[in-house]
Amino acid sequence: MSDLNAFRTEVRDWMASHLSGTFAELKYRGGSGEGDVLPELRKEWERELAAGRWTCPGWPQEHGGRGLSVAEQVAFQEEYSRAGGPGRIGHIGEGLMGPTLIAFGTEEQKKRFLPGIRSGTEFWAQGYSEPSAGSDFGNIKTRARLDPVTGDWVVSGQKVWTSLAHLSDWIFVVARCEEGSVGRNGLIFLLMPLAQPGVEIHPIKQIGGGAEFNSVFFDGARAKADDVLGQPGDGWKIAMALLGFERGISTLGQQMSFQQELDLIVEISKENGSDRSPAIRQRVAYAWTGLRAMRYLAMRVLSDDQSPETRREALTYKYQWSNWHRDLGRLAMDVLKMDANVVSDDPRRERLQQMFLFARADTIYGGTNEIQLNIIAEQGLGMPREPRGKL
Amino acid sequence: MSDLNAFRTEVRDWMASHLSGTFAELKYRGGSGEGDVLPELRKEWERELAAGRWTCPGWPQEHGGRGLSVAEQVAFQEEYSRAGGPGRIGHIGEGLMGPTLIAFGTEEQKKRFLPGIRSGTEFWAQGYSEPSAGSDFGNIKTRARLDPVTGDWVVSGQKVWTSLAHLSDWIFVVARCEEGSVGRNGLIFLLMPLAQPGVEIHPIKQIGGGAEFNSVFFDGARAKADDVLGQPGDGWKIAMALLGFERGISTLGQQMSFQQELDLIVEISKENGSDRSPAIRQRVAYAWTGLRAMRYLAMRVLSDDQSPETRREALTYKYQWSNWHRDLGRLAMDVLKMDANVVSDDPRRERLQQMFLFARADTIYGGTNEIQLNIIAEQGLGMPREPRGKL
Amino acid sequence: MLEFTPDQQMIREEAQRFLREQSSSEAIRLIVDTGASHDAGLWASISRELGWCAMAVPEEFGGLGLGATEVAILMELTGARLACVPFWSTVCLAAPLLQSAGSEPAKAKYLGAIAAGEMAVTVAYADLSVADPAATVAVKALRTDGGYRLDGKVAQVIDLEAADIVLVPAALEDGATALFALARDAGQSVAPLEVLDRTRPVAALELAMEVSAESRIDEGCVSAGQFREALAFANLGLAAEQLGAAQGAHEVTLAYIAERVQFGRTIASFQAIKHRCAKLVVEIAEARSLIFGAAQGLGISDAAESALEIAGARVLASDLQFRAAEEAIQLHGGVGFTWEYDPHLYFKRAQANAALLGAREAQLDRIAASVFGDGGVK
Amino acid sequence: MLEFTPDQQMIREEAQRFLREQSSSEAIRLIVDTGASHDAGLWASISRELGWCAMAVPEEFGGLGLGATEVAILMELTGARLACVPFWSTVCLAAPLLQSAGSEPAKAKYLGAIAAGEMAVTVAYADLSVADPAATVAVKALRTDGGYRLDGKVAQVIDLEAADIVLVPAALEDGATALFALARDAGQSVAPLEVLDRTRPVAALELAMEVSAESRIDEGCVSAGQFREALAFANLGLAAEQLGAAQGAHEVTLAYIAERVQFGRTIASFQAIKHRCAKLVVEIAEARSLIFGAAQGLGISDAAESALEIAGARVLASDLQFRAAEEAIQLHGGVGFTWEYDPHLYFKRAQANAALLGAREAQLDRIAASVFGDGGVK
Repeated sequence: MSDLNAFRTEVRDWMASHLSGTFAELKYRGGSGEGDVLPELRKEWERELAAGRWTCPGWPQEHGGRGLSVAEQVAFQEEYSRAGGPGRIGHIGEGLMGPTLIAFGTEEQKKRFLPGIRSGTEFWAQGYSEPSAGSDFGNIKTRARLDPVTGDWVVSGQKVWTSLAHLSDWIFVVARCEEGSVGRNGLIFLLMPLAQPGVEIHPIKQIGGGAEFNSVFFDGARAKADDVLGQPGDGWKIAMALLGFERGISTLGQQMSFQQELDLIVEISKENGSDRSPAIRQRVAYAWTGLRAMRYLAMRVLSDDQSPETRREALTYKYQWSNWHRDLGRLAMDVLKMDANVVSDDPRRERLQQMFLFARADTIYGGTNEIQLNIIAEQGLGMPREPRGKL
Repeated sequence: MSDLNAFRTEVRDWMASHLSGTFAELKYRGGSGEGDVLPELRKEWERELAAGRWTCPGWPQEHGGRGLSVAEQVAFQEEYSRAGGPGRIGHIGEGLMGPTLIAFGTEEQKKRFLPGIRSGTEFWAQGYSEPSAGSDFGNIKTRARLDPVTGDWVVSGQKVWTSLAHLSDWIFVVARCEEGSVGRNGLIFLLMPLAQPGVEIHPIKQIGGGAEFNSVFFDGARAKADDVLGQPGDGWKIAMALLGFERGISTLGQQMSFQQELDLIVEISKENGSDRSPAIRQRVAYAWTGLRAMRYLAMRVLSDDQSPETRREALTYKYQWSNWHRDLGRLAMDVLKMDANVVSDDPRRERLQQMFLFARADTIYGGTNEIQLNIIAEQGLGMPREPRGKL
Repeated sequence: MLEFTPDQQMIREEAQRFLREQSSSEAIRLIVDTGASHDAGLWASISRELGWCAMAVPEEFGGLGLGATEVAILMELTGARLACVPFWSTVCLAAPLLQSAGSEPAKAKYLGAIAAGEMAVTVAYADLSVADPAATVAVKALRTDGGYRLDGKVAQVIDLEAADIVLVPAALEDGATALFALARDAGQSVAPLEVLDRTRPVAALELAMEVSAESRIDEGCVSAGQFREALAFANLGLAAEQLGAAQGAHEVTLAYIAERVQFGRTIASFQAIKHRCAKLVVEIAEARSLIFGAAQGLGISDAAESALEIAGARVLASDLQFRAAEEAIQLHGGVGFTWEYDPHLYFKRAQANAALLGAREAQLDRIAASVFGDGGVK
Repeated sequence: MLEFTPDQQMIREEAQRFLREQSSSEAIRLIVDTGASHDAGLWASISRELGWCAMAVPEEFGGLGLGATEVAILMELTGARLACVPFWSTVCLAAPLLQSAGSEPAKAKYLGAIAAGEMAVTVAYADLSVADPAATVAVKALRTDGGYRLDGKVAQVIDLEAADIVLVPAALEDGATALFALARDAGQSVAPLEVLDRTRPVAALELAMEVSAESRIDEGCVSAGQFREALAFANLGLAAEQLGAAQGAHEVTLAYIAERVQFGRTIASFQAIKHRCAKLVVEIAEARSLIFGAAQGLGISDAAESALEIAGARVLASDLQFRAAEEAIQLHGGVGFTWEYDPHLYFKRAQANAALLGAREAQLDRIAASVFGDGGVK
């Protein structure tokens, strides 16, 4: 316990001395709906983190990480968020691509890609969703054709909802490599540079005016033979493993940012008198309760607990945080009353407005509410599967 | 308008002078969850109503009714309820069987059955639901076999949720008369006396302790050849028409009784201090709002309005009142606090407790919430039909 | 019973057809993306050619002398298409105030111009977020030789840029409230605000100016009762707009999910989705019934009773509008939160509307005060 | 992180197995239909053979010295089966009060007997419906020569008939609160009440009697803080019971709809039903996490913080229990509201529990007072 406290102090001190000067501007930025703000400074910040060995702290030491325990990683995330650490542009590389490479990559691939992620010099985007596939991952239509001369894979198709593609260097792409294959079969997992002919990136303007997401069009773009992860046909298996890495330690850091939002709401409500409304008070108390419950649920999920209750209830985490957050957005606006509608240069209001709007995406991306409930019912409760149609 | 006021006065005066003496005990009784209380006195009350020509006031004059307009029928229902008029044991005869006989019966059938309904001397029960059919009306399994000698129909099977069968003289039964028929085809609509060999009535004890509903077992019971309504095979058509009569004028009377319940809740909350709770106040105000909205919806539905909005929204009425009522039950209990759990001889508390419990049935019988939502989605919005399974 | 007359039905059908053509998604986006104050062409058609602004103006002032029901019908339909016109501000906010508190010459002048479709008018209430926006006044009126000196700042005035005239309630030295009508070209400071709901512009108004005695248009100060009467109409119109916007968002959603395929089926074929859509119909039915029931009774039934019904209608309509808009985003899936698709426009309007003229809690408090007969508990 | 120890896991599994066998639907109905005060055989097994009552009693008094987590585990499981035993009253309501406010001899005597499984104890709080039931005292204690004279009436005492001892908080002449322990055979007037939730009997208690000085068992009056400490435990136990009852109702429902066929499909195959069942899992996950998180922190974390978490747990658990029970009735369809099927038992318990020790609003008020740091707004 005291070691952990010492560790927390270390993180706190580092953040206090480094998230200052030119970086001070980044405090609390780059969160919900702000994925694309201040990109250059945030990339610099990634290098600053790397210099302090605070990128990828959960990775094994052999790959440049610190090999932190789960409890230490949680502590890091919490202190990072508490200090106002900005949204991480390197998140996909650090949290998804890295662990996947470590699990499935060849030695050569690890050597080529891990250092760029760790040093904050190469940024990754993900190429999962497609326009006609939505949450239906088995319906992927992007094709990868083997060029028999070079051994390269030639890719054509479209990916959507690739976050920060326009700020990234590499993208991993799940594509169909066997002509005529359907569903989970015949998929390949490719690592592709974004800066090449045949790749076009179109930002998607969002509800809040920002453009964190993109459509990425592939028209004869190439992945080198060496840049296949696993074997052709392993795409589904690798993609599923990678999705598993998504539920992780970062949730507790996210909760710190939720707590900050709740604190802001309380602060503003005291200023504008909303704190005298019984209904607002009850809603704030209910939000506090939900956040506390989420915290303990995350702690259960991060434990090694293999009880049927915990395994089943772990399935609810995405649904819980996203819907809690969505409700918080509405509460924030109700506290702001008519000011909610007006853009101002009060950064607190701006943050809550962006949060309110972007939280609408929380219940959609990464598996919609509806998909989550299907999963809970089918995998958690063993209820009958939803039949697939024939359209 | 002034004619209607005069009519209201007439009803009010009649109720005041007749719902007194021995009948005073019936005031406000026989409502939600109390369908089976004080049966003999309530049958006498039916005859008292009949003597005043207040049974079947909406029937045509030629059949013994008063031929009242819709507005007058509404006024009657409202004044009846306002005066504390008890739940009507004759309801199924007056509201369902009578109109169906008038629409589908032969002259001879009308002559035989309508007078008993009108005079409050013959009471009817309905035989729709079956244990394995539930809301699935096409799945009826009760069989009717023609006795070639007598021309009678010999009935075997089981009906459930037949309200007040143990207090009734006759029952109408939808049964399968064509061997091997499925779904809507091959059904017959039979009128059968309950007091005969081969009919057994088992009361079903309910959540509140009462037994308004019954299971009725048929084992070789008989319907006379003359007691088939329409032709063999018309069962579905007649049953559907009869269900249509269920949504009717009586809803506005029901709303008066809802208003009384809401008034009781307000009264008790002032006595026990719940009226100082902001949450209770908001919920009471919300209940008031919902009741007002229901009132105007009923008025739209009772109009001749054929606009697509009104036709679609008419489908929501059952869902609306039953869920509103269910919520009201919970509100009543929250107002009573710990007293909600304790049976007392305060008739107000008793009424609210029975209402709370029995309102749980409101969202189930006569088409569950789930069926109602299917109907609204499919018939009201034209969304795809729910596929039938093969179990 | 409760149904539209054949005339009302006709008004409804024609307005619906007109708005579907003229206030299309493309037309709205032109306003949203350029930051224009309103769709001037659409407004000209509505006010001048179709005479919608004349609907509830008494015949003596050149109006049609129809009632709240006709206005609610039109508000519902403009809401359904998020029509970018100063219709609510002119017809529901300003005209009823002129009617209840204006002097006879002012009525003749301004109601006449409104009825003729020649004038957009708004009201600069100090705080539109509360159930009684007339309870506080942000502008002071000081009598001068030639008229009055007006000083003050109003944080948010709806449709201010589009308005030809702004009505300003102002506190006289004795505390009574006077009403001024100021032409929009007469030297006020108007600061358009950047708002989330770009379909209904808002601006701040700052006054530090001398105005003529003729600018004052009330008939011997405005009473709380006169404000209340005017605001009942504004609330009713807003509730109808909310109903319409909910219906509009729902229709956009139904059309999308009937086409969009997931897992080899249309989204509309999933029962959980069907039930949620059906529940919206239930809420629409409730809100519509109460709104048009209240509209039919307004001015006929007891005024206090009508006000409660309208308060209830606002609660139902605000809940409904938000839910319909949030379901629109959710059921559109990935494209639901993009700028390109329409759900976010409905969503932002839903949030903005819910905060107007008393949020949910305040409306329910009013009803509770009456139902409990205790004037509200503090 | 947060998980059960292997010992806790074992306690849980064994208790679950035991209760499934011993507190079957048939066993419960025997109590419900006969009006017995409790299931004496089950209580004997639980208290004497299995030693569940010893769980949280300190070792010095013959207990196992385990903590809130073990008790919450057992409360969850007794809740799941609606076990008709005075377990909550003895272990969560009375024992913690003895522990926090009892004199050393009283602790030795009563906690010892509880731990040994020889005694059921309850507390006669004046009003169990409020968040602070110790704020009012219904019984007066007048000092007499030989001891005290107790006078007063307590409207509802839970498990009074089943209890061997009832603890009575009583007001002394100087306004301080003393605590008396009365054997149940000593001439109080006990009036069993007819209640809707027959799985947990309630009786009224009337006192007009002389008691010995030894009956008084507090260590120099009971402070508000001592009551608070005891009541935190009672609330936590109740929340765990509510969670369990929700889980129990949900399991009954899932089993039914997996078998019951409508329109040629099991009810469980309808997506709208699946989603509603899944949402219950979400709520169960929330409540369980907060309950066991709070249990693990109780006595370790800051007491005020723990009390808030427990208040929040009660809110989640009350909402959850009601929803699970109401869905049980609804999804059972026609048989859901019959006496014969179990959903109504869960439903009545849900209503009764929600009213205990502070309803939803009161719990949230407490949390708000802390979050806003203003001690509550009146």
